[in-house]
Amino acid sequence: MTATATSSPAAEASAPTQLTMAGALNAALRDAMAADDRVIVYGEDVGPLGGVFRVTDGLQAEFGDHRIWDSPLAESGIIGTAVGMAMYGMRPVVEMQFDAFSYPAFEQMVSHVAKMRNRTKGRVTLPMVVRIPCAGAIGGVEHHSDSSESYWASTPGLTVVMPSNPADAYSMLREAIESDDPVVFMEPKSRYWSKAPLALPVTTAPMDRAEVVREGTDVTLIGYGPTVRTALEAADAAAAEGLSIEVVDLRSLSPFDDATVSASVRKTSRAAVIHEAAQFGGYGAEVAARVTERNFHHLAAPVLRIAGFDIPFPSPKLEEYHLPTADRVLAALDTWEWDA
Amino acid sequence: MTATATSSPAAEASAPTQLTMAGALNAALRDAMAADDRVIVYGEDVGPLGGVFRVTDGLQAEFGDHRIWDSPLAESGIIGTAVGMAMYGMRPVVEMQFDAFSYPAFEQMVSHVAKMRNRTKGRVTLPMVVRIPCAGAIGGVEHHSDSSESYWASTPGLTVVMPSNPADAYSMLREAIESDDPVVFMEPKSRYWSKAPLALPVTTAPMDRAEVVREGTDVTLIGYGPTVRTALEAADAAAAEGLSIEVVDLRSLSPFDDATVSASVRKTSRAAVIHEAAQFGGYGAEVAARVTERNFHHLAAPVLRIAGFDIPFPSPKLEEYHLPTADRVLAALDTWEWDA
Amino acid sequence: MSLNVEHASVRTLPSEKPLRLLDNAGHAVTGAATGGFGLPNTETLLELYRKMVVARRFDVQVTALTKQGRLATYPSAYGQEACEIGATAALTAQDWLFPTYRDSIALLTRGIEPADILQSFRGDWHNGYDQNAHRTAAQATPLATQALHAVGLSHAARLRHDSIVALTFLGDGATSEGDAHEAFNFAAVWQTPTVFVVQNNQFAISVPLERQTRAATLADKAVGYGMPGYHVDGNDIAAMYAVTSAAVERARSGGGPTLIEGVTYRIEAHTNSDDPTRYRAARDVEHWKRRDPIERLEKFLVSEGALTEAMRTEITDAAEALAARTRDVMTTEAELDPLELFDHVYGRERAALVEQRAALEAEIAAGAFASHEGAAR
Amino acid sequence: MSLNVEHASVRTLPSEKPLRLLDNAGHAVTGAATGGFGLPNTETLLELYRKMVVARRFDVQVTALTKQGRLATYPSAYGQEACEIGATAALTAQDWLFPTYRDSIALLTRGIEPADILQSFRGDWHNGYDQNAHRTAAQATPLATQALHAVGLSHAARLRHDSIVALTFLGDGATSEGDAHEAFNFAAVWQTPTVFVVQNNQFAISVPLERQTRAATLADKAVGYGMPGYHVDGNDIAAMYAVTSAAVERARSGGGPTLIEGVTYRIEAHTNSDDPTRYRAARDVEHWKRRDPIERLEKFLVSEGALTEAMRTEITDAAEALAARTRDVMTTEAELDPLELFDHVYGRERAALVEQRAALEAEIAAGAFASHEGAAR
Ligand SMILES: Cc1ncc(C[n+]2csc(CCOP(=O)(O)OP(=O)(O)O)c2C)c(N)n1
Ligand SMILES: Cc1ncc(C[n+]2csc(CCOP(=O)(O)OP(=O)(O)O)c2C)c(N)n1
Ligand SMILES: [Mg+2]
Ligand SMILES: [Mg+2]
Repeated sequence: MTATATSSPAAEASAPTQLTMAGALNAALRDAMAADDRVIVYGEDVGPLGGVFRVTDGLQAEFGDHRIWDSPLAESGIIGTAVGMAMYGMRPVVEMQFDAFSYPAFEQMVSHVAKMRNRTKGRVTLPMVVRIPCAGAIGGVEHHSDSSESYWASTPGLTVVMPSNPADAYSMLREAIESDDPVVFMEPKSRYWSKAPLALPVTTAPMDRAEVVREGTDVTLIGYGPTVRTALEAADAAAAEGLSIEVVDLRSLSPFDDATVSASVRKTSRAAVIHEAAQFGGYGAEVAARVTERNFHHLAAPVLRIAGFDIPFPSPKLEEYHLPTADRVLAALDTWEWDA
Repeated sequence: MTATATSSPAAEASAPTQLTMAGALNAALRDAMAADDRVIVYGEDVGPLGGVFRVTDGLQAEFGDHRIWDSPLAESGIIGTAVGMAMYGMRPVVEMQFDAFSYPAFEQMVSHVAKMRNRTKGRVTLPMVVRIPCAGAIGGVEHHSDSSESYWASTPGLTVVMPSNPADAYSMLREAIESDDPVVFMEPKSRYWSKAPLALPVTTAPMDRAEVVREGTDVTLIGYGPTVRTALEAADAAAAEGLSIEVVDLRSLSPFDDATVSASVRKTSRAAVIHEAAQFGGYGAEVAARVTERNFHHLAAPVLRIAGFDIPFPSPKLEEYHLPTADRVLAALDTWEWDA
Repeated sequence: MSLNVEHASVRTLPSEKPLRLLDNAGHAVTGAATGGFGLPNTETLLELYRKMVVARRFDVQVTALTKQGRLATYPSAYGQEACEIGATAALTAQDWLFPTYRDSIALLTRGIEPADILQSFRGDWHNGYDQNAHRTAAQATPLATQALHAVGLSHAARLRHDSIVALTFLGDGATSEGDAHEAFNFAAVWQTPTVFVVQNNQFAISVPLERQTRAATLADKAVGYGMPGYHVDGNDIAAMYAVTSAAVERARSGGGPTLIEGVTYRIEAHTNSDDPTRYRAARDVEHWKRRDPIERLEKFLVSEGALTEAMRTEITDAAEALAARTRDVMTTEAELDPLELFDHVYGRERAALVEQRAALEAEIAAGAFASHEGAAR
Repeated sequence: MSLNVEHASVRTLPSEKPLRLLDNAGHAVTGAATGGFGLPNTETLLELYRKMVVARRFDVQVTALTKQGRLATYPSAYGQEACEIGATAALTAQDWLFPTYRDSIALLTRGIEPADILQSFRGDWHNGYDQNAHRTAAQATPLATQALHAVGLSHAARLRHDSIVALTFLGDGATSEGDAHEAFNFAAVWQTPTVFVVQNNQFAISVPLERQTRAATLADKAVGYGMPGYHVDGNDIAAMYAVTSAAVERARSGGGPTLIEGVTYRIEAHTNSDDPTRYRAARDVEHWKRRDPIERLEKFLVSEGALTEAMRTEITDAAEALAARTRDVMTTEAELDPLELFDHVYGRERAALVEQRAALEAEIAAGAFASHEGAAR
């Protein structure tokens, strides 16, 4: 009953070239499909079109329509059939076109994808990846800029990761596909076109680890996905004013890498978390709560949250007012009693 | 186009009788239906059966099947049609049979119920109530004991309340039905059979207010729904040991009553929040984060979260290990550095 | 009214060949192919013709403005005018329309101003017209979700003995969503006055119909709900109007819902950000261009001598005037107030939003946003 | 294999009268009413009879144990034996079954032990049998969700040229859910080897069929997906077995999915916590008791001289033995290890769960739980 893997020789490392995050994800899918024929890809428009963000560009031509194909337009159907495929031993990688269009699949995600291993005492595992282009800042019209991460991250049984750069995008997607646990793989849309020089295949830190992407001594800024760049910009600007900011890229939202984050916070004694989603009940609440629980007596100030307002995501012309910026981050840090 | 209300003379206050929470909710629906014929009720098994928890018992016999009826078995259909009914000017009160069975309606809830007022610049409002019997501790089999509150509370545009006792159940449900905003009305199943002497109609505090239900000086315990009782039990036990615990019943999860909670925390300088849902990303994260943000320099210790484990809800025979108890609350308080 | 339903359910298969009243050459069709529907009168057809011409001009204008970067996105209905307008024109002003992002020209037909229709596509606000005044819901993006709203609203009206009808548009792709099924089923079980118009334009973005369904026709789905289904030539506005009008009348008189499939074609890309060369051949588009719904009716009206040169000129002028008005409003920037972001989330004031609003106001006053230098109110 | 589908789609309406091979008096039916299906051979019918008798005894036993408080809940299939077993027996051991909470006797038919079936209803763990060994998915509670799993698994098998079939049960109520629609559609578009068996037992908890659908038969839904649909007397196991076997064979040989509706009746309450006197008349139940599926086949087998007294005794003994075994396991408390709560959430170890596990272990060791005095491991 279980599908068996064919393996092809490991891809040779290529010379570094400039690659976008979309390109890195495309390469990761291609390499994963070449390495293991249990890896199959489907969703809306992933075939001839190559996905609305071109992440699956060229893959159907290369692997054929029994490895990657367009499904009917129904997200619960996509996730529900992927559960069955994974039960058989395939490794489906399915795409939800935008965060908000994953909501029809919510029941399959929460009641089955998240719970299958548990309810069957580990007898049935679901090696599947749900790719979700996420968040805003691309001028998307209504329903195209949601940040759904806290829905998934707060659901026990799901693993939720979000890369912030092309190298992680490649490495983490390969790792997610190889994982025996289902992974919600969130891709920040506004970073799809960000570039980095890459020699593939690249292996970065394990996907359940946070990474210190800039060292500093005064403040720890915690970001993920699109807000890592915001944090780095804030750190640059602050440096000019003599404030040394350490930036942590969470990479994994569930599990949370307490060790890395707490080590940083204990060093700086001040922390803030940045995300696009509304502040109330957003992922930053968990970050602030657990960082405080674990490091209270090391903290000189409350953990701040710089996040979207508690409103539905705005229309394109108003999103700039909603999204956290480096300026807003720096202004927030100013609210701390720095002499306390 | 807009349905107009008929009003009947205000119900006379009755002499106090022992009423369960289920009975109080039933009375609230009856009185609301009698007072305003725009109030209609539908869902699965709410008609002749009176709902699986009998909250709608007798209402179809009294008001007829054009005011309360059994819908086809489809939750997205129930919420989606209620949106249309509310657009027309009705005040639908619909039931999701259990938390986990609201998930098929997630898209309608998040993309429409929560956003309609905003996307139409306030031109279209949705005066509807979604009743959700919630949480565990009733020995329910798989999928019958979820705690879905953080999914709703973290969604801008929704109002989310949860009564902990029969009087609030009556008063808050009446208020929810009268609200022009959509309200997610969560009913803790394990409290359905809890009793209190009530003279109806009863009006308690506005539904967006938290209430101090027991005064104390050393610690603030924050609970909602089923965990208010847990907090009160812990307070009783602690009193015997000379620890004075103040208990806050949140009542409203969205909005959060910062004023009441912060006042309590500033008095006691220590706080803990209790809920059944998994800790990670649970509603307690928001409570801990915002209480800390707003009262950091008044806090002698980190805000603790006493919550379910980060696992899917267990089977009936194992739920007692998962659910927060007064003992577990007290043990958690012991982890604080009391002399700090 | 009791909600008890009688047991009769409709169990007739729609015709496999689409119903048609005018063929592609503009000749009136007779016999079985008409499904017994009669041609609308000339006055009506002239009015439909005018609406299509104006709508086409509007659509072309908006597509052009989108290419110039004046709109964030625009899903064109070029080629679908007969479906959009034939169905919409069958409603009275009291009835409700539940449209999708695709159906801007249906909104135009409802009398909504270009500036108000296009607010959302320009990115000013999610929706820009008065839903209640026009009895037209906000254009829906999450597929098939609005069909349930149509069912709910029309059922509420029925409960109130208010004899209005709700019509909703769905795409071929949207019929695959669970919400489409639930809407069809609720409508049929409750016998609501709802008309479902599936515009089968052959594609869901890039995905062709055969990857969406194996049914012989999308109208066949009606059988599974015990409601009448009609398979109609969606480029024949006479047929679309006649069949929809009958469905609206049946609904209005308590006869319950109807499912109508209009077979048509999306001539333009899905939206401006789409690249249809990746998934369909130019010659398929050409084939369908030769089945243009406007030309078809025009041929008929001309052959009947009903459409005079003077009329043509008048209609073209009206269309050009609308296009000019559309250009004008789209080239003037709207005054947007970012603080309004906080005003329509809840009816009841929330302290947290008051705080956040004040914070944004202070940022704007401090000049944080270039576009708002000193413009804070 | 290419996923390209040919355009032929099935467009035949199921017979409005349920297909039947044996009438209620146990007489073989001939002519059109059989839909061209032939009676299974006697050996097969005897085996089906045995399975039904054993299953009935099991079901009655479990209901009794539930009333004694030995189980948290039990959804009985009393009266539905022909559907449950006729359909299940059409599968080979290599095929997969995707059952619901209602289908415990189908699990029994797959050879799963009572103790393992009942673990979930007793409240020990969510599911208690080896899904892979028995090729039987965990019993699904969220309605219609498992149908998609069946479609996915069988499609995966097809991609691997593994000629297995997946069969899933759905209730009449579950057909209203969006997931049922999406499963039917995916199966039809992909032409997966899936058999959908709708057990129309007339009720969804308290809600009768006429509030669930207006379709003439639930099998009519098949037309909307272009797949074959069969409307079958669900209390005639000969018909259920014959129709399902044919569907399984068609699926196995690449002919795609089938929708089968078995018309039956839920004799017991929905579960032990239900009170059916609130919503249905005792005489309706009596009416259906007189259409008992076991008696029907028994009459036939007896009239054919195929069922001897010795066989009856042997079958009754086997049934009693199983009932006794069921009583035994249900009256012995299972050893439960609460620490296992943390063991199957993820494959990869999580620091937070290790911490929480240790905390619970310490609590148990400290005697926090009466049921575990000193029993921590
Ligand atoms: C629930 C949901 N899933 C996905 C999308 C993304 N999406 C927008 S339009 C579209 C194709 C819709 O096709 P169809 O229903 O045929 O309508 P058309 O665009 O052809 O008018 C998709 C997949 C969406 N809007 N909503
Ligand atoms: C998505 C979902 N909604 C609601 C329920 C609660 N529920 C359990 S069984 C049931 C009735 C199901 O009826 P039917 O599908 O006819 O199956 P039957 O119980 O008659 O076998 C309901 C409403 C559920 N399990 N899942
Ligand atoms: Mg389309
Ligand atoms: Mg049933």
